[in-house]
Amino acid sequence: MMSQPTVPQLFWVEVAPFVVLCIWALAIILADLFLPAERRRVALPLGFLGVVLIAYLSIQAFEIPGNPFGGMLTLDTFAFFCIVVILVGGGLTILISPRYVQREHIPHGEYTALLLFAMLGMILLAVSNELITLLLSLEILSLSLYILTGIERHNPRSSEAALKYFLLGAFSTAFLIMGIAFLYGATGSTFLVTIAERLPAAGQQSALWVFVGFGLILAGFCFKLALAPLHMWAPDVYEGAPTPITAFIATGSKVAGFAALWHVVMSLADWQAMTQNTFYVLWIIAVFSMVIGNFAAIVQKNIKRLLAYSSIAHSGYILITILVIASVPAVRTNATQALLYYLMAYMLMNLLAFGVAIACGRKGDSNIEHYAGLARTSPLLAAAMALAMLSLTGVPPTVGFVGKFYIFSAAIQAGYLELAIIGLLASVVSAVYYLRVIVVMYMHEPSREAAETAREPVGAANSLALLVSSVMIILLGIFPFWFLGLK
Amino acid sequence: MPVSILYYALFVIALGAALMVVLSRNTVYSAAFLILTMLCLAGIFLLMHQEFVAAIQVIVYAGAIMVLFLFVIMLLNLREREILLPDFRSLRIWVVLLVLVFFVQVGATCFIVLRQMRDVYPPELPPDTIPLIAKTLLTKYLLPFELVSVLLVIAIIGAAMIARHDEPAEHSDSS
Amino acid sequence: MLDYVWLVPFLPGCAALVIGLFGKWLRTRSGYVAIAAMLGTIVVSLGCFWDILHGKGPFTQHLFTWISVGEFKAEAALLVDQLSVVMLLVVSVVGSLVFIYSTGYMKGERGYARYFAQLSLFAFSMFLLVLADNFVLMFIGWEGVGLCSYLLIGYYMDKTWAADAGRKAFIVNRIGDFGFLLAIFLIFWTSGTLTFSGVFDQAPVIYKYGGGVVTAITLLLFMGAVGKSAQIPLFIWLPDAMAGPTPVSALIHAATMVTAGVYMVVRCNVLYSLAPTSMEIVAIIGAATAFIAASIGITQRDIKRVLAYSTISQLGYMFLALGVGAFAAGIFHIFTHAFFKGCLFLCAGCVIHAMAGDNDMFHMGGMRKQMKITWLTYFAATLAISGFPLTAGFFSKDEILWATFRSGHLILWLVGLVAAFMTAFYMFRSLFLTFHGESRAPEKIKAHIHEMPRSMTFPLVVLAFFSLVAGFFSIPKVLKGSAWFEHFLHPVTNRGAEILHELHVADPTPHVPELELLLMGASTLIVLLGIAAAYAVYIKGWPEIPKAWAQRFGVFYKLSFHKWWWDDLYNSTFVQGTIRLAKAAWQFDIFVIDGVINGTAFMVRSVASRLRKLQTGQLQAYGVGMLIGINLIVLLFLLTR
Amino acid sequence: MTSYMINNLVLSLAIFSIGIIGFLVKRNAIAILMAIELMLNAANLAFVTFAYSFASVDGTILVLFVITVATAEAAVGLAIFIRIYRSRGTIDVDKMTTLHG
Repeated sequence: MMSQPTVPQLFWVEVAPFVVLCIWALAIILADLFLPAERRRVALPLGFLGVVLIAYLSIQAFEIPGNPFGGMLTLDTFAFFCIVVILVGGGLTILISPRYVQREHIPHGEYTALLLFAMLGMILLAVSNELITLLLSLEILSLSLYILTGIERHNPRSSEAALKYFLLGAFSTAFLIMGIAFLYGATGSTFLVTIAERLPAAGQQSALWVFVGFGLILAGFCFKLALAPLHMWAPDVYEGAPTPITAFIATGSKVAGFAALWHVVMSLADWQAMTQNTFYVLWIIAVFSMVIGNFAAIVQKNIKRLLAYSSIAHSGYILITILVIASVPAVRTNATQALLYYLMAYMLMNLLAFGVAIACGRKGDSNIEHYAGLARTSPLLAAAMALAMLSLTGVPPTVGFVGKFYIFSAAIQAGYLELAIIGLLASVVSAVYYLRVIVVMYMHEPSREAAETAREPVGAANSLALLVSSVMIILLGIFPFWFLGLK
Repeated sequence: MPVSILYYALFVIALGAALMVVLSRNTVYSAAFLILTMLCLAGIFLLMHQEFVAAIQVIVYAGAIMVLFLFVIMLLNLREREILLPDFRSLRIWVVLLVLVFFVQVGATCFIVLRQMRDVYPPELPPDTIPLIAKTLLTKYLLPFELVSVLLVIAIIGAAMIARHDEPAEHSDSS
Repeated sequence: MLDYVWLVPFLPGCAALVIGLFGKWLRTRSGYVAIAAMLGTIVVSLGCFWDILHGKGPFTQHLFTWISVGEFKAEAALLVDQLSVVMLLVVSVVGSLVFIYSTGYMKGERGYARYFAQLSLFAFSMFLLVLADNFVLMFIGWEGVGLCSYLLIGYYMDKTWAADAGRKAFIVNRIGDFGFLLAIFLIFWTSGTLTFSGVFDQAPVIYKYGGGVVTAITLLLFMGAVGKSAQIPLFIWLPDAMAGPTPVSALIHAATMVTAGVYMVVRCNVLYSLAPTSMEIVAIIGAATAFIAASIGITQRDIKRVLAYSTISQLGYMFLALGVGAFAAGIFHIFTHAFFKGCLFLCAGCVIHAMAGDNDMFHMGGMRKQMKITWLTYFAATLAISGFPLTAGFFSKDEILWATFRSGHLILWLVGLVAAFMTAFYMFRSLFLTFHGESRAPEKIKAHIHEMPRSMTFPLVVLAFFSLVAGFFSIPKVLKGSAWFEHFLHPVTNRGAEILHELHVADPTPHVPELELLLMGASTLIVLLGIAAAYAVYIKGWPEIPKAWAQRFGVFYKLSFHKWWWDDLYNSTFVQGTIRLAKAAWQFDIFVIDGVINGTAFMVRSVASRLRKLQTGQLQAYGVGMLIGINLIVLLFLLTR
Repeated sequence: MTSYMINNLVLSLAIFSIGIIGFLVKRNAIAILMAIELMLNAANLAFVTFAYSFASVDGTILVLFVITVATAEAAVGLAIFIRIYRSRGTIDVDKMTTLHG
């Protein structure tokens, strides 16, 4: 009655990125133990080297699409793009870190290793095609981020953010696990492919469990992605966490989360019982996120909180593509393209903004008023920040505009004209607070803090990160096919 | 039937203990009731012939995790008596209502689904499942098995680093 | 030459990049880089014009596929046809002259290189807007010019009010852009494509004449145009935009960017022809803007604000032309307006320079003695804008008024006529106050007044020359001319009319040459009246008016006899009335538009602070929020099953 | 004969709900973590029940993974609590409202 399980056949090249990433992170921890104290800051450059190596290995691994570990992972084109985005994000995060890590006395080795572990979780999340692997990847990612959030041990705000993030995260994970249990109970499998196969048969008896299970899993993802009714942790955690980690939480974990959500939705969406009506939940969540995110951002005084709310709104925009993918199969390809492109765009814009915030912030202090007159004292930083804000607003020819255009046109093709209109209105509202940052930087008298910023060197790595992301924001805005034509 | 009597006894005790975890004001008592809940659940697992999970439940959960909890409770010397949130005095009814909504809607689906399944009998498991579990774990579930080790490594590194006392030497090495 | 049209946006784009990157090293040489690029664009534009003139167009150049979503593709493609080539010429010529002028005007200013980088970026965006072959690319140019405009408005960042001006401009324009984007999405939704040719070819098939969809699309497009071209009710940002350097006002806020809305409507004339309601609204808003802005212009003291209101008013004329279906006339007015308004602004720049930065006309006077060239060019341009016979403005404005009359909009024609009177009055008022009479400047500044260097006067002379003669491109048939301009644009601007003709909804009105001549005479008369009134008030001074009338114009002697009547009429109806109207318009502006914007902002803010109160920082409050969300998700899943 | 399933699932959901209530009304961070452990245990019970109904060892194995997740979370969580206790002298979540707005 039960077949003897066999050892899944493994190709080294297919699993190399994951294995090497893991070993690399451990090696950095070990090296940190044995290195003398003054040499320990080599960890971050080593970490960057690791990211480059993984990028190379990933390209190798994705040469041929495959399903290592008996179908638990799936190395398809979609995952490839997500991994590219994650690696770019991770690389840029490491680049913007050194001065912050130095300034706040964060242990280099642990910081880098945990960052790499978090990236491992993200990459696995993007390729996992099985619910338990997905859960474990999510946990690898989340635990690393909980710890990284609280890594500024001398800063009580950092610990408080870690506490909130951890408790609420564990709370949402419990729902996610319950959801997996119900999905398993309805279909008898945790492999998404098998679930999709068994749904029509199982659906007759236990359709309700599929819905409950999917609903709970969706709720878990909504937490990770900071989508509207489950977004409330985000501003507090973003404010309290070390700024490079905030950037990483805001970008990487969202990219990975959306990738995983895409996999789950794709396995369920073709099931007969899932009509277009079913996914109106996503419609409501998207609208909530866009409205709440954009409105609440207007009254924020802290740049990190502002970006937190803006990231909630952007999650709402991105969720539109998931809605389209789930409910209108005809537009699925376009919407997937829109999703991938927007994830890249979102990553670049946010990392640029946070990169400038790190260069300007002193001791975790990031009041918008401190950016006053930055254009006079450090014009390049101000220009970079302005570019990020314009791109977030969606002004052409930046990636932000092209990304929004992709998303809204996919929505229109799918017949969600009203969503496109709401999204557009929301982005008109968003112009108010993004613009405020620009106005403060360009048209106010320089503040004491801005003058101090000008005296401090930005640092070579951070400058490189800012340059790369600025150039990419403009170039990918003018030539979007460069990214979408990668594969 | 003694088995069903035993089952219902475990059911009631588990439920009561779970309630007491929330209701008891002393954190140590809460932990003890949590252990009791876990033991009852292990008993229920045993009744379903899931001996391995039951064993793990007792050894790892009740034995290891809860000891860790108790250890931390003692370490932090939490003498102050746990009181419920003051803000939630008035909101408690809403909290209970929300949870009831959750319970009712998910529970109702279980009733509806299972009513259609009346005739389905659980198939028999092979008598000796542990070798099969071991084999499946290391073949089909090899990847999650490895990932779990990564997860534990992260937890260890993180816990050690966050909870570590700040030594005076640390300031000098990072400056 | 058509194959090289990509050079037109490319050259200023490169200049912007080079100056942006190496501005510190280039310093004053950055001006020459920018000018060289602009001169290059003139050459290419002329070449394109030559080819189009010889029947080679319309020509589309595909650069690359910019966005492709499934079967829908947004190409980065440039379209050269009669319409775009005219705009190319205007932008490149006026642009080059303003660039040259700027080297003198901005000499010694901080951020010289930055200024030229932004100006080149503006030229790049404007060319992109004009040459775009689809709505998306046009929108990019549209946003680009907007962005450069805000950057340049905020150029003097020391002035705190410049910040508010820039911000106001940005938000007002975002409202317009929202409409534009929505229109783009609606077009895409209904037609599945966004290229101009694709949409316009399909338009008669997919859009019912006067149908709701096409009306919505055109109104939304017009919303974008209203924002960008500063029409009622979104015109508030333009006068404030005068905070920027004067050459910027000349180029962006007078000659080119603000006409983008007009250009866009003409580009979409097929759609507008299918939506008579929208046309009517365009015409009414255009006429109302022309009138109200002119009436506000009469009472302004700041020379740049007078010119700003006159720009708004002239843009109103253009929209009036479009609204009554005279698309070619609208473009012709863009063409002539670019020259005389550019000239006026540059002259104003010279004057302000001479006055050491003082804009107030009541501090000026008598400057014609020291600034001969400026005075003469300002005079020429003033004649043109007032519509003095045989100047450029005469032909273009007259064509608009005639078209309005002919299409049966008698009231709008009257409004336009009154606005023409006011235009003549306030423009000559500014001329007289600035250049004639006795100097009212403080001694220290009086000594400082001098003619500007050649780099600044040369563009004035060129522009003044064009202001006088540009009208001869399109002498109406009734004056034995060929109406060449209209003829040239005919393939583009007449497509809407052709479609209407095919649909048998248009009824061509008979052409009555005598009537046209009569109307021309009427408008000439009213312009002369306006000039005379200004002369009487500001040169002769009020008490001597009767004598002046009697001596200079025998014809008006009888009129002057009724001094009390004229006096009363002027005082009680005209002066008071205008002032009241201007005030009312301002009130409308401040209380209604600002009120709406501020009110919305207030509402948003109060919602936001309420949202903020929810964010107590208390862990379990967030947990309750999460539980509500989870319940909602599961419940909705179960309900919608 | 599905009564074992309905009983188990009801018990599982009941314990899960009690866990939610515990999460929402407790003040002590450790007690909150214990409430989360309750929820995870409830999920385990559901897993085991389903595994039993399919007579498959997969469900059993899934439970092992969930238990490990709970372990790792507990370790990290308790470490964070210790850190907070050191800096503030309390792990009362009601007092952790520095970040808000």
